[in-house]
Amino acid sequence: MSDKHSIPGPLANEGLPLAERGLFCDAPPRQYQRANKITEAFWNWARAQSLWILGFGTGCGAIELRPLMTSRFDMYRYGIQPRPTPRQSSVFVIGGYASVKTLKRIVRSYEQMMGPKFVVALGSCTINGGMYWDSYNTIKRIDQYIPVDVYIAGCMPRPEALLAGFQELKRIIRAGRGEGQNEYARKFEWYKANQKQVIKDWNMPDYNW
Amino acid sequence: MSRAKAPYIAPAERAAPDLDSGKYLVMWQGPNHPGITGNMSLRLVIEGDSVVDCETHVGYLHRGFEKLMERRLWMQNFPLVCRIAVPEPDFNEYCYAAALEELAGIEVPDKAVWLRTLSLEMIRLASFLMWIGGQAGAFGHGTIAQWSVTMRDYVLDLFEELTGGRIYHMYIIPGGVRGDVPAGFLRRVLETMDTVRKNLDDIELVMFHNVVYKMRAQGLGYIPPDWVDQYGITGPNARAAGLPRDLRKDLGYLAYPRLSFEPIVGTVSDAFERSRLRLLEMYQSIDLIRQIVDMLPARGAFRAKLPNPLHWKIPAGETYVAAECTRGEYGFYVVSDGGDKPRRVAVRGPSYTHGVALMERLARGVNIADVAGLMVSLHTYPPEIER
Amino acid sequence: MKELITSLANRYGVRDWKDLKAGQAACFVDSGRLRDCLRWLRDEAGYAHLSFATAIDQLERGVFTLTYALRNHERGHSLLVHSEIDRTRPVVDSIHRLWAQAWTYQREMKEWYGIDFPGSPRVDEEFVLEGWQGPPMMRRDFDSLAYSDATYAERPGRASSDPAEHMKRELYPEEQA
Amino acid sequence: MKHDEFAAALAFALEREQAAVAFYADLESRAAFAAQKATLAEFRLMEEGHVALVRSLQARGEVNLSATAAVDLGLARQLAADEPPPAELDFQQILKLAIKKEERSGDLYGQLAAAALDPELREIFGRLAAEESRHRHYFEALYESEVARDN
Amino acid sequence: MNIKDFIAPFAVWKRAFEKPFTVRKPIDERPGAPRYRGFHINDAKACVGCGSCEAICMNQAIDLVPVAGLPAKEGDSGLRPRVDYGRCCWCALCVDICPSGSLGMSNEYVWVDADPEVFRYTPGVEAKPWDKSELGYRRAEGYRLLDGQRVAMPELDHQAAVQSFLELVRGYSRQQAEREADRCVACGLCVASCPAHMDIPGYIKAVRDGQLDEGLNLLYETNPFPEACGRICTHRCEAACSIGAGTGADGEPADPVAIRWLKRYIADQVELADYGRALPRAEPDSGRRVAVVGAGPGGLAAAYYLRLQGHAVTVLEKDEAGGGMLRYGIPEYRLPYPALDKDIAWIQSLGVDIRYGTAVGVDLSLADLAASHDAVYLSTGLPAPYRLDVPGDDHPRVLDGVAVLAAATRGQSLGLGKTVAVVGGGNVAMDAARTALRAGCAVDILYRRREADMPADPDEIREAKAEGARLVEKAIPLEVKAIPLEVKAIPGDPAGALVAWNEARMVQKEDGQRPVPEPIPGAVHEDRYDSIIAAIGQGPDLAFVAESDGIEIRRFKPVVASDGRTSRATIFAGGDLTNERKDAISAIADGHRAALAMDRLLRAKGN
Repeated sequence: MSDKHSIPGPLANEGLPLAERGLFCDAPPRQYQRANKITEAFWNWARAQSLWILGFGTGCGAIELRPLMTSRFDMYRYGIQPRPTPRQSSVFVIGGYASVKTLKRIVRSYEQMMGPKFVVALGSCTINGGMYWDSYNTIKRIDQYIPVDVYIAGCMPRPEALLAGFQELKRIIRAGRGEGQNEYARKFEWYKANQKQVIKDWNMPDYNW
Repeated sequence: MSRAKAPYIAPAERAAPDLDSGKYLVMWQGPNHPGITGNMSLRLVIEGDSVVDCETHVGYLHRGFEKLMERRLWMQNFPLVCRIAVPEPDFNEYCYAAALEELAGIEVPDKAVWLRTLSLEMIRLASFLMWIGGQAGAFGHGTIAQWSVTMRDYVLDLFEELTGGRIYHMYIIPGGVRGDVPAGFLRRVLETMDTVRKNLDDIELVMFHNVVYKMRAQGLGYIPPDWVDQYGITGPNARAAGLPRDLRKDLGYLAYPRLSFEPIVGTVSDAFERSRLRLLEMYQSIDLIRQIVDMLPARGAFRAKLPNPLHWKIPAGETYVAAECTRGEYGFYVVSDGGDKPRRVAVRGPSYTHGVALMERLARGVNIADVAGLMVSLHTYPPEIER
Repeated sequence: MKELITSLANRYGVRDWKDLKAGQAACFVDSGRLRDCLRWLRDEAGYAHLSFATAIDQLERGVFTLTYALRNHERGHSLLVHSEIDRTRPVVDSIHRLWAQAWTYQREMKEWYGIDFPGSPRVDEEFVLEGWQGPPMMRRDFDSLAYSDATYAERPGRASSDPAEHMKRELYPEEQA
Repeated sequence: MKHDEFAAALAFALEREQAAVAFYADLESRAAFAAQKATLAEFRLMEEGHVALVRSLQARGEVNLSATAAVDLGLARQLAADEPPPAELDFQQILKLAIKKEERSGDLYGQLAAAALDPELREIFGRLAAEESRHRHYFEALYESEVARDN
Repeated sequence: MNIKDFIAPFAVWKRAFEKPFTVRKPIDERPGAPRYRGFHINDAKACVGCGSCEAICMNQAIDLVPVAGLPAKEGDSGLRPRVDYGRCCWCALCVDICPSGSLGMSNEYVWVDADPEVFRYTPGVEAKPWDKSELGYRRAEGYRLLDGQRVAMPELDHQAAVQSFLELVRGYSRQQAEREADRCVACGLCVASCPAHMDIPGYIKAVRDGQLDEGLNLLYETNPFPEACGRICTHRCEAACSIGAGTGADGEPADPVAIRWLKRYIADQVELADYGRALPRAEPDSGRRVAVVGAGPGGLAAAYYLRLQGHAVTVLEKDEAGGGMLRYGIPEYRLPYPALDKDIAWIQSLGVDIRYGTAVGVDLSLADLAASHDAVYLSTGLPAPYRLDVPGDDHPRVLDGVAVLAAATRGQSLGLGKTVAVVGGGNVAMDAARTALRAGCAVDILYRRREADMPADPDEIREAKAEGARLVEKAIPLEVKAIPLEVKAIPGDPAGALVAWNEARMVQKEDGQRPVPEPIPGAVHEDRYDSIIAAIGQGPDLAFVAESDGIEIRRFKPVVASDGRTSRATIFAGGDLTNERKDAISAIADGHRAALAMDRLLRAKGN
């Protein structure tokens, strides 16, 4: 967590009323500091065993999470479960297309999630716009706005494909390649600029953690 | 009677509470909230633990369908429309196809009429099954969803077999349907119906004879009968208030006039009555599916010949085609200016009235713990509100 | 039905009645008499259910066509009431007191077409959009693709060839058009 | 095989090719228009090429031609021979002349091969016959594609 | 509230003893349904690269990309669809519309990757694990988005047709034409196959939209013989048409779009008097003079395009009317003279001067012509018939096919007798046979190879047979013999001849070459015919070109560059004389190309 008394960065919550700026932190995110190799490997193993999904159905993809959460596909046995708030979650499933209005919430939710955090993007819409490629209200590439660890092809991807995606994510985490969070910190200004380019009424904090 | 929890209040213009008074707290529910169906949010003003005022905020799922449809060829809209209401794509497909057929003067083969009816009735069942899990879950009863979502999945398996898709079936294409039933399919439909029915019996027992559910749902979100027209309420929400309005009967579209069923009507439209009525409609759907399987013609064309989809022009005209989906009146208003693309397509989703205007009204006076249950009891799907 | 057509014509100058299909008709009324006409239809003619209300941009003619779909449940009849308003001065009477959900449709039309309904609750608030700075997007002169291309980044690397052009390049490049 | 037998065989072949050159040259000199003349000249040049080929065989002292005969398209046997050639030669007739000439040469070498007692000599004539068959095939194919298109 | 409401919920517990719903290994145990719309597969060999998939795709998910090892060729653009799974919505409309039926979908649905750039591929070209998938979405039987059946062309029935020289094909009505034009997907595969590279999708669109003036204008951009070509073109475009690449809803091979009939429809619908409304007029006079030798389609096409550029054009024609083989080689029932006259009349209306009855080499020499004009175009065609080349082919009853057709054109008596043998399998043979049928003869067509090998248009063969011609396949003519006196017993019987022919079998002698008919020893037949029409091919008559004209000729063909230029800079040649195709449309294309090249030459000279 960043230090509240550090010098404000270049993006100091300008979108907020003056009175509210103090409610949020004012420094950009920092990269994760790795522990020694053995400890880190153990942690990665542990992280991979408990993927807690933020229960935020951002698009049509949410509909296939329902079967996954229930008895037929039962994702709990894989250590995957939904959580109601970003603070408790480590995996963000972007369920397809994201309208600008939702993107705003996606950004905030992503930033509020505790690290290490990972993003799984579903379907065509997150890769290159999908069937809403010419819509005025949906973005085409989610990776312009938040880093993505795994993509799952499909429209919609079936629950089985989602499970395959989570297994892949686990492999990535175990191998220590789940770098999304660090990437976000590294290219923070680039991400912010992209976000602000499409979210025209930027009225939220730049630093959400 | 315990249902007096929500006394009758005439719909009126809302008086905004004075937020500066210090009596109230503004609380957002959604879009990221487990009790919200789909992706929408409610701005609640609460006093203590009861809601004083509710404002709905929609548009998180707005993709601009109606604009996009004006940019696409008539046939190209066929894959697009089903995305408007994710849990019930087939109604979009049917309404769109039927509107085009009406405007272009195309006769749909009888076999396709039956297959469309089958498809619509199956998705009604699947959609209700998904809803009932949510309804029980909203009152803290998680078990039901474990059963019902699986039952829905069994129905989706049937769809997958018939149409090649689980969620987006893209089966009802203008002119007919895209394929005949596979060998042995009808037998599997009947088997699945038996399984679902058996589970519905269990659900009825543990949900509708459950003291917790009864106490929380009864009296919640009471809709007086005279609101039905005032708010444009349709479907089970209206039928629960005692009005026998069912477009399957009233419009007599597809093969419904040839099936035997009666609209299911309730007495007092509150959350409990509405959910009980939907349970009965699930039984009704199973019955209708069995009838359809019995009467489905074995032979015959399943699609009429259409012009080349790449330059299909539809004569100028307008039509409004509606069908009875699980939530009520689902309709497509299609206007053609004689060109190869629609001039205007407007989609009328029942959630639009139930989920926004009615929800804002009904939420007043409700305990915040019941807001989710109330919303689910209106059975709304946000994607069809904002399109 | 004849009776209805005659009284609508006499009372509100309703014209161009057209039976679209069994159980559905369309008619046209001047925008100034629209609200009264709808009220009469609701109260006196049994068209108590408002299915939806929407607008169509007739860019070429410089008007918006408003469409109100009413249904008479007793008669099993639907009526599409049309009215036209000037595209440059798109203002029309609000019907939010006639139907309790009408204000949502009006809010939608305000946001999507820029049609104003004075007095309608929250009509100036954003409806489905947020932070939108473009023109009302359902107007036909708003180009969704151009906006999307200008606003949202696309994944690069796509290119397509036209078969006829490609074959010309490959098989008879020397020939002029 | 004796050396002089080899020399005699090749001398015979040379003589035949030279006669062919002379035959085309004679026709060429009597050609009425440019098209005739150009075609006859082309065929004469081919025959001159064959003369050079035989000369090179003589110089090398061995016949290293392929022994594989070309496919028989059967035209030579079907075409009616016009002897002597008519004055107004068109392409069909020139081609036919050429086919017939190559056929006769091939037949002759074939007969010589059959008559030869020495296996090596038989081999030489066999190879010469094969060579002529390839020439024949060339003209036959030309006839098929240019003249008998519709047949 | 009763006691049941407290007890009933405990019924949940009975489920504890039931078999759980849970699928043990979801990823492995649940293949997609047999119809599942999974990832795309494409039979790259069957695909013709027409791009209908790209056109129908509402997501713009499909690009057509060149593929190594698949060169463009007639009827195949060499492009293949590349799918972007950042766009696809798995609706399978691409599968439904695919004219060749090459596209399908596997029932495979798991594709996970950390790299978003990988979700694009060319099915059938880039190997994927699901390429061999047997299951997955295919079009249902009897279901197609495109109509595989051509709008039937109204025709005279064969019984009636053979009674007269009335035009067989009636032409489309407006409604029929628009319906047929609707079948086109405007892929443009046909354009490359047309020797003249006509804008086929363009004029078909004009038919669809009812813009016939526009259509006529498009036709004349590359072809001033739309009436003629609309009837007798060899329509290689239709062989290339993607709509004909697969099977129709009935499982039968689909019909290509009737491109030729649509061309005819446009030309037929616009009256000659209205041509001026649609078509360009000639440029102001350039002061340059061009001579064209031969008023066939190629010569007149060259004349038309030269005249449009403002050059003075004189066409020299040895016959008494224009059109060349279109008039003298094609029977009236296929190309009525008024239609041909209409095409020629428009060309003449621009100021092209045609001198009939003037033979170069007889009435004036090529050298004179070249001296008095700035450029000369030779399009003399192939007027000289090749002989049968069997013993006895000089028998008086052995007639030449082209001569028979020309006699029919001129209205002369044919004197064929009652029984006719036509030797050959080309269009001339079919035309001669059908002309003989109309003269009341019984007709046998003797052909050395099989029906499938015949170079004639399949329609012609079909119609000739339908009209009553007997096709004798694999018959090698051996000899024509006079009939011995003792056989000719019946007095008044016209003098016929005996045809000796040998039954053949087809032998594949060389790989990659077509099989060769080989006589079956002993299977020799002798049949008597009143006339024998030889139609084995025609050659050029180049007697008018002297060596001093300086035109290089090889094997009876002037040597020309791709634009028709001979070795002499101001003399161009084209049409049947030089090209391999030897059909009207190729001659027209040659004429057009040469006209453009000559125009450049003349303009360069002017400066």
